[in-house]
Amino acid sequence: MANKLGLDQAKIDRARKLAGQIADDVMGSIADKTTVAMERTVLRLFGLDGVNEEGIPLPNVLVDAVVKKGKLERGISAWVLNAMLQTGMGIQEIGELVAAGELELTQLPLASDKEIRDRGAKEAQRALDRVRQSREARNERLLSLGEGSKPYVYVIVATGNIYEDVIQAKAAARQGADIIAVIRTTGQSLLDYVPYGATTEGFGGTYATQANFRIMRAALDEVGEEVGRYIRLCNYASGLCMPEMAAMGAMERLDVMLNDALYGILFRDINMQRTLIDQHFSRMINAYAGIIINTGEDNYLTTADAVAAAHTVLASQLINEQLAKHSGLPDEQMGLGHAFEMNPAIEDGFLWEWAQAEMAREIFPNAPLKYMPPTKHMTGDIFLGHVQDALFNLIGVATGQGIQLLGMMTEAIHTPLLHDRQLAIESARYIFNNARHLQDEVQFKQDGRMVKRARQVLDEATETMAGIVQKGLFHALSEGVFADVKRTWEGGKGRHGVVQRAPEYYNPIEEELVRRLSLGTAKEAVVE
Amino acid sequence: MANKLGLDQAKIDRARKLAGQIADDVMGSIADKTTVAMERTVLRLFGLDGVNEEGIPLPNVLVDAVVKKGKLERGISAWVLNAMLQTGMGIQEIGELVAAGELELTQLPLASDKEIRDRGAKEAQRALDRVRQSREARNERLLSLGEGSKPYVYVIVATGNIYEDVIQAKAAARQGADIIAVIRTTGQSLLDYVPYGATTEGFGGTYATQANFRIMRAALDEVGEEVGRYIRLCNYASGLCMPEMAAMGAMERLDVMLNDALYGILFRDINMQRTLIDQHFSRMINAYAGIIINTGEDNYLTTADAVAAAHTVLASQLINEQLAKHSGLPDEQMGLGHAFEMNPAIEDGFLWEWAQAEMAREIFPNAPLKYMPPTKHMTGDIFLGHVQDALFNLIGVATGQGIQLLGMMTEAIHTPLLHDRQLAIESARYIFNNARHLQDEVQFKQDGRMVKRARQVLDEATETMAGIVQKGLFHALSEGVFADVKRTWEGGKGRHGVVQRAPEYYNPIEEELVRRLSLGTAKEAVVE
Amino acid sequence: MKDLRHVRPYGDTWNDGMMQLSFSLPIPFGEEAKETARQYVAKLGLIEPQVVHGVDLGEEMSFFIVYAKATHTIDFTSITVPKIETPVMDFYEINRFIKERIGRKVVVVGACTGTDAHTVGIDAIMNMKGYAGEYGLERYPEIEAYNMGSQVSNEALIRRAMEVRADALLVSQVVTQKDVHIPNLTELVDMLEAQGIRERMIVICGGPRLNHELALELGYDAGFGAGTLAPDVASFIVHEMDKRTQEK
Amino acid sequence: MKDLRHVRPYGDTWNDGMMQLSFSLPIPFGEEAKETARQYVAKLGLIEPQVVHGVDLGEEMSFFIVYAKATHTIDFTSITVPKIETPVMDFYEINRFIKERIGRKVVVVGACTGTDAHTVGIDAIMNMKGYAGEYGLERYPEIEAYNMGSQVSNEALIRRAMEVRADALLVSQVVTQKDVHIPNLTELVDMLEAQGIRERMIVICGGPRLNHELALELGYDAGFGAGTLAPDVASFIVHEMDKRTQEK
Ligand code: B12
Ligand code: B12
Ligand SMILES: Cc1ncc(COP(=O)(O)O)c(C=O)c1O
Ligand SMILES: Cc1ncc(COP(=O)(O)O)c(C=O)c1O
Repeated sequence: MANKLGLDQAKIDRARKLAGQIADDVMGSIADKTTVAMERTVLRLFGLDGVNEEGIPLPNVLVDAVVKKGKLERGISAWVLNAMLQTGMGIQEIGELVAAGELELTQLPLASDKEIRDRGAKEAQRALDRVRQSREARNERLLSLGEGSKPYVYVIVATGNIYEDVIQAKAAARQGADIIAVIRTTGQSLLDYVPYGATTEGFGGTYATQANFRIMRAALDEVGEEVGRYIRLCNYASGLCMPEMAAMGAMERLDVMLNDALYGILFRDINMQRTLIDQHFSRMINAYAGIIINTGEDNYLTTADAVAAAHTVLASQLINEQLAKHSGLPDEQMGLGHAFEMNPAIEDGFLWEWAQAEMAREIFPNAPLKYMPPTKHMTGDIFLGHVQDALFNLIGVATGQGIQLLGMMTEAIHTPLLHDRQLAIESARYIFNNARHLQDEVQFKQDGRMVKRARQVLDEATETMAGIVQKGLFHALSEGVFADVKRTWEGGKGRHGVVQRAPEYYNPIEEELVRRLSLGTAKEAVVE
Repeated sequence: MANKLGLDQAKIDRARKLAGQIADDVMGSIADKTTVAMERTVLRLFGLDGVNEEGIPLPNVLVDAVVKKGKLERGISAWVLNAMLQTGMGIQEIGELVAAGELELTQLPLASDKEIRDRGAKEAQRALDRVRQSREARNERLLSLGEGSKPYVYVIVATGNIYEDVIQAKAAARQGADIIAVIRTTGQSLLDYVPYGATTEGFGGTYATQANFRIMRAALDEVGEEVGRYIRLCNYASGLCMPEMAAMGAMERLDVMLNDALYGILFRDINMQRTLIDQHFSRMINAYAGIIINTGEDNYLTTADAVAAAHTVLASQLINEQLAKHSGLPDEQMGLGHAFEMNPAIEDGFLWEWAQAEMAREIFPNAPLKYMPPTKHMTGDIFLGHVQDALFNLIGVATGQGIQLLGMMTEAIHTPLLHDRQLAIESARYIFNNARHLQDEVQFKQDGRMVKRARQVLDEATETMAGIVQKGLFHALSEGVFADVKRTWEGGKGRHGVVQRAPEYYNPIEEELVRRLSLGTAKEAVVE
Repeated sequence: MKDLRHVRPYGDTWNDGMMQLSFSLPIPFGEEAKETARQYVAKLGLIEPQVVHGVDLGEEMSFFIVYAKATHTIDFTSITVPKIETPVMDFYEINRFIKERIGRKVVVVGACTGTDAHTVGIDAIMNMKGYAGEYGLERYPEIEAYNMGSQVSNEALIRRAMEVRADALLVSQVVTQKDVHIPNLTELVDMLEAQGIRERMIVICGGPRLNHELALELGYDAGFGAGTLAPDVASFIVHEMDKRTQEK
Repeated sequence: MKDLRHVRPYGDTWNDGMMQLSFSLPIPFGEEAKETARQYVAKLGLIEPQVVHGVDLGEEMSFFIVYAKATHTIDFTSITVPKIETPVMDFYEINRFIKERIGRKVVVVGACTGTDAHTVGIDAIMNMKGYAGEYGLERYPEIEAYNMGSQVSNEALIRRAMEVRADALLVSQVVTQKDVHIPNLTELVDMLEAQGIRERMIVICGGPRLNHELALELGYDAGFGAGTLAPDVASFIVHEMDKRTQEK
C-alpha cells in the first residue's frame, strides 16, 4: 500500500497503541460478566430454536426461567447440559418441555462437573463444526463461482417483506451487486429477543429472523449460480441480540454483519456494559464463521459534521479494530466504516473527503473498509443526488475501498425502489471501470491541502484517544466524545440483562471459540 | 502552469513549429483570393443592411450584381465607394437603389484611385471604430459587473424561436450560466446569405440573424445587471457566411463565436479555399472585436474514436492556433476545442481523458480552452448521462479548462429543456466548488499510464503534422487525415464564391484591420 | 401569452406540456415491454410518449424512462395553501415577546416518537447549538425546553408534558414509509383528547414529509416541514399562546 | 401474484404503482407552485403525489420532481408490436443467400436526407469498416452499396437510385425536433409514388427515434431504430427481394 499522504508511521503506531490500551481496559471490565443475549446464543448454537405458544423464542424462555431463579451467574450451559444428561433428551425437546412448564432446569439433580463439561465440550464441538462447515461451504462457492472485483458493490433491500426483498435482491444481483444487505425494520434492535419465522411486515426494513436469513441465502445462492458470481448476504448483529444474530448468521452462512462495539451505546441507547460484552462474544462467532464485520462510524457523521468530527471516526475505527483483535478477527474481516458526508456546499469538500478516505485506506491497509455514501446531505433533488453518489463512487475506487455501499439518488425520499438500485449500480460500475487504475496514477502534492488535512485528522484522533486513555472509555462516552452523544455506565436499555459471572461460570462455546481462535495463547489471534 | 505530465518542451516547440509551417503554407495559397462572403462583410461593416423585396439581403444583392458583371476581382469596395462618391449618397441608399434596379454599380463613372482610397479609409475607420466601441462597452461592463469564475459555465439555447430562447437564456443566467450560446437552425451554415430579422421558426436551433443577435444581447445585458455578472453571448461564425457573421457579432457585441479553420470543410463539405479565406478574414474581425473564438476539434470525436483520434485533435488545435495568429488573435481569445468523448465502456477511460485534457491545458497554457461534454456516448438513460457529465465537469475543473460547455443529461433526446439546463448547472457548480483546488493538489505518477498517454498523443500529433507539412494541408485533407473525412481542393459547397483578386483589388476594411492588429509588421500580431 | 388560469408543463415551447417519467413494470423486457410502457403513459392522458430508455432489471422486471406531453391544464390562480400566518420573529424579539406579553417562561417538550429514532430534526429545533446558524430553543432564556430524544412513546411524552406543565408539544416524525407516521401522530391527539387535555397545550408536529396542511388535518395546531428553524416554531407558539389568552 | 393482464408500475411492493415525474411549470416558485405541481400530477390520475423537490428556475418558472402512484392497469398480454419477421443472417449467410437465390448483386443506395447532417448512423450501416464489430454493406461482396452522405435532397436520392437501378433505398433521419423528419420521409414516398417507381424498390428508413411500426405507417417497407447493425438491414432486404420474386 502506497504512502501517498506521507503519514508518519510512528504516529500511526502511537495511535494504534493508545487504541490498544483503551481496548485492554474495556476487556478488563467485561471479562467477569455475561448477558442474557450471550446465554441465549449458546442455546441457539446448541441447536435450540422455535417459539412457545405466545411466540416467545425458546432461548428466551429458558434463559428467563433461569434468570427468574436467580441462577444465570453459572451460565445457561450447565443447566441445559445437565438437563440433557439427566433426561437423555436433546436440547430442542428440553426447550419445549420447559416452555410447556413441564421441566424446571434448576430443579433437576446435578450431574458432576466433569460430566457436564464433557458433554459441553461435545456440544460445542458439534456447534462450531456446523459453523465451520458453513464457512467451508462459502469458501467452496467462492472458489467455484468467483466473486466481483473490489470495491464490492453493496446494496440494500428494505421492503419490509422478505418475499419482496427476494425479488429486489435477485434483480440487484443480476444488475451487478456483490453484497445484498437486508435492512432491519425500525426498532428491532431494541427487542430483547429475535423474532421468529418468515415475515412480511416491517417498516423501513424487514425483520431479521433465522427463517428470513435462510430464505434470502437460498435466493442469493440461486441467483449467484445463474450470474456466475458468489453473492454475499449481509444483516445486522447490532442491538440487544447481537451475539444471537451472529450465531444465526454463522449458521445460515451470512457473509457480512453489522457489528460495532459502540453503535448500540451511541445510537440505540443500549447499556454500555451490555453492548461491550455482547460485541465481544458476537465477534468471536463472526471471526470463526469467516464473516466480515462492518462497524458503524459512518453514523457519527449523520449527527456530527464530516469535517469537524473526522477524527472521531478514525479514533473509533482504531478502537473497533483493537477490540476486534481481542475477539480473534483478522484484518481481512474488519470492514471498518466511514462515510462521504461532506456538506456539498463547502469549497474543496471533495478534496477533504478524498484525503480522509485515502487516510483510512493507508492506516488500515488490509481491512475491507466499508465506505458509506452521502445520506445526510441528500435531498429530494434526485438528479443532484445521483451526482453526489457519483463523486462518492469515484473516491471509492480512487482510494481502493473494499466495500462500497452504493448511494441511492432517492436517499432523502424512500428506501430503494427496484430501479433506484439499478441506476446506482450502473453508475458505480461505470465509474469503477472507467477509473479502475486511478489509484495507481494519482499522487498528492506534498504539504498541500489534502496531505495536511489527513495529517491533521490523525493528530486530532491521537489526541482524542490520549484523552480517552486517561479517563477510560466509559467516562469519555459519558462526556459525549463520539457523535455528540452522552451515555452512562448504568444507563441505557438492556442493563438488566448483564449478569456477573459466578466463579463456577461455564460456557463451553466460549471456551471452544477461544481454543479454535487461539485466543487463549496469543492476543493477536489468527483464525486457525 | 505546472508541468504535471512531464511533457518535453522541445517536443511541444517542434509540434508548434510544424503547425506554423502548415499555416504559413495555407496563408500563401489564399493571399491572392477573396470570396463573396468577404466582400459582403465589407458592405455590412460599411453599414449596409436590410433585404430586397424577395427577402434577399442587400449585401448579397450588391455583390451578386458585381459578380454577374464579372467584376468582383477588384473587390466590392471600390464599386460602392465610387458610387458613394459619385452620388453623394450613403451605403444604405445605394444598396436600396441597386436592389430596386435603379443603380448599376459598375456603370458609374469612376472616381480616382486616391479619392476612392481616401473615402475607403474613412469608411473603414468609422466601421472599425464602431467595433472598437462595442469592445470597449464589453470591457466596461466586465469591469462594473464582474464575471463568473473559470471554467465559465457555457450552456446552449436552441428552441428555434428567439423569444423562447430569451426566456431560456435569462433563466439560465439566473441559474448560474456565464455564457449563453444560441444554437443555429440545421442547415443555416450552408445558406450563402444571412437571414434577416427576428425569427421564430428553426429546427434544432434558431436562425442567426443580426436582429436575433440584438434581441439576445439586450436580454442578457438586462439579466446580467440583475444577477450582477456579465453574461457572455455566443453564436456561430462557421459556414458560408463566416466573415459576415463575425462582423454582425462584432457590431452586436457577441463575446464568443464558433470559428474554426477546418470545421466547414470537414463537417459541412464547404470548399477548402472558401473556408480558409473566410476564416482568416472573420478571425481578424473577431480578433479586433475582442471576441473569443471557439474551434471545433470536438467534432472529430463524434465521428472518430476519442482514443484513436486524440492526436488529430491536438494537431488541429495547433494548426488552428497558428492560423489564428496570422489573423491577430491573441492566446487569450483562442478557445481551442476538445471534448470528453471517451467510450464509457472502456477501462480507465477516465484516466485517458484526464491525461488528454491536462495535456491540452499544458500545451496551450494561456488559451481559454473550450471543453465539450460527452455527446456521442450519451443515451436515453438520463440518469447515467448525468453522471457522465459529472465526470466531465470534474475533469474540467481539475485541469483548469477555460470554458466548460455543460453537458445535458438529455443529449441523446432533444435540445435542452428549461430544467435540463438548471440540472446541468447545479451539478457543474457543485463540482466546480467542491473540487475547486483539486488541480493544485493532484499530481500524476511519473512514467505512469496517464503521463505516458499524454506523451504518446503529443508524439502522434507531431508525426501527423510532419506528414501534413510534407504533403501540404490540402492534400492531407483529401486523404482524410481529420475526422475520417476526405475533401478536395475544388470540391464542396461555395467554391463558386471564391474569386481571384485582381492586382488592383482593394479592401479598406482588411487594410485597416491589418493596421490596427499590427499584422503587417509582425506575424505574431497582438491586438493594440 | 402567459395564462395562469390554464397552466401546463413547459419544456422549451409554451404549453408543450413536456414531462419526464420513469418507472418499472413487472413484465419481461423487450419490444412489447417498451410498447406497454408507451401505452401506459398514454393511459395517463399524456400524448406523444417516447420511450427513450428501457432496461432489463432481471426477474421479469423492466425499467423505462419516458418523455411525453401533458394536455391537462390547471388553474394556478385558484390554488390556495394553508400557511402559518403569524409573523416570524428573531431570537431577541421572541424572548422580549414572552417577557412582555406572556410574563412567564414558556414550557416546551419535544420528542421523536414511536419507533422513529431520527433525532437530528428535533435536535435542530431544540438543541442549544441549533442548526444552520440559528440557536435551538434550549438557548432561549424565556423558554424551558425539554428534549426527550427519540423512540419516545406517546404515553411517555404525555406523562412528561403533564409533569412539567408543557405549553407546547413538539413531535418529530421522519420515518414515513408505508405512512407509519400517520397512526402514530393520530394516536397522540386521540390520547390527549381522551384525557381531556388537548386544549391545554399547543400541539405541533414536524418532519421532512410533513406540512401545515397535513398537520391541521391530523388535528395538530401546526406542522413544519424541511428547513424549519427554531424561530419559526417559537414564533408560532408564542403568538398562539398570546392569541388564546386574548380569546379567554 | 403476477397478473400480466393487469399490470401496474412497481416500486418495491406489488402494484404500488410507483412513478417518478419531473417537469417545469410556468408559474412563480413557492408553496402555491408546489401545491399546483401536486394537484397537476393528481389530475393525471396518479394518487398520493409527493413533491420531493422544487426549484425556482427564474423568469417565473419552477421545476419539480414528484413521486406518485398510478392506479391504471394495462393488459400486457394484449400488446403486439409489428416486427420484422425475417430471420437475421450473418455476413457469410447473406452473401451466400444473394448468390444462391438472387443470382446478381444487390444494389443499395443510402443517404441522410433533408437538412440532416448526421452521417454516423448511415455510415454505421454502410461504411466498409462498419460499427460495433460488424462490417458495413460496402464490405459485402454481393452488395453494391452507394452512400451519398448527408444533407441529400429527396430528388438527388431518387435520381441516383434510378441511375444505379437500386434494389433498396436506405434513408437516415436523426434530427426529429418538432417532427421535422416526418414531412421529409413522407415526401420521399410521395415522390416515388408520383413517379410510379415506389414498387420497384425496397424503401427503408432508420434513426434513433424511428421504429418498424412508424416506418410502416409512413409507407416504408421497414424501419430500424437505435442499435441496428448492417446484417439486420441486409437480411431484411434480401429476404424481401426473394419474397417479391416468389410472389411474381
Ligand atoms: C441521519 C439519518 C439516519 C440516522 C439518524 C441519526 C439520528 N440520531 O437522527 C441513522 C443512521 C441512525 C438512521 C437510521 C435509520 N433510518 Co434514517 N435517515 C437519515 C437521513 C440520512 C437524514 C435525516 C436527517 O438527519 N436530516 C436532517 C434534519 C435536520 O432534517 P429533518 O429531519 O427533515 O428535520 C428538519 C425538518 O423536517 C423539521 N423538523 C423535523 N422534525 C421536527 C419536529 C418539529 C416539532 C418541528 C417544528 C420541525 C421538525 O425541522 C428540521 C430542521 O429543519 C435520512 C435521509 C435524508 N437525507 O433525509 C434517512 C431516512 C430518514 N432514514 C430512513 C430510514 C428508513 C432509516 C431506518 C429505518 C433504516 C433502517 N431500517 O435501519 C433506520 C432506523 C431508524 C429508526 N428507528 O427510526 C429513511 C426514511 C424513509 C421514509 N420515508 O420513511 C430515510 C429517508 C432514508 C432512506 N431513503 O431510506 N437514519
Ligand atoms: C454526433 C452528433 C452530431 C455531429 C454529427 C457528425 C456526423 N457527421 O454525423 C455534429 C456535431 C455535426 C452534430 C450536429 C448537429 N446536431 Co447532432 N448529435 C450528434 C450525437 C451526439 C450523436 C449522433 C450519433 O452519431 N449517434 C451514433 C449513431 C451510430 O447512432 P444513430 O444515428 O442512432 O444510428 C444508429 C441507428 O439509429 C440506425 N440508423 C440510423 N440511421 C439509419 C438509417 C437506416 C436506413 C437504417 C437501417 C438504420 C439507421 O443504425 C445506426 C447504427 O446502429 C447526437 C446525440 C446522441 N447522443 O444521440 C446529437 C443529436 C442527434 N444532434 C442534434 C442536433 C439538434 C444537432 C444540430 C441540429 C445542432 C445545431 N443546431 O447545430 C446540428 C446540426 C446537424 C444537422 N444539420 O443535422 C440533436 C437532435 C435532436 C432531435 N431529436 O432532433 C441530438 C439528439 C443532440 C441534442 N440533444 O440536441 N451532431
Ligand atoms: C453498526 C450498525 N449497526 C446497526 C445499524 C442499524 O441498526 P438498527 O437496526 O438499530 O436501526 C447501523 C446503522 O445503519 C449500524 O451502522
Ligand atoms: C466550429 C463549429 N462551427 C459550427 C458548428 C455548428 O455549425 P452548423 O451551423 O454548421 O451546424 C459547430 C458544431 O457544433 C462547430 O464546432
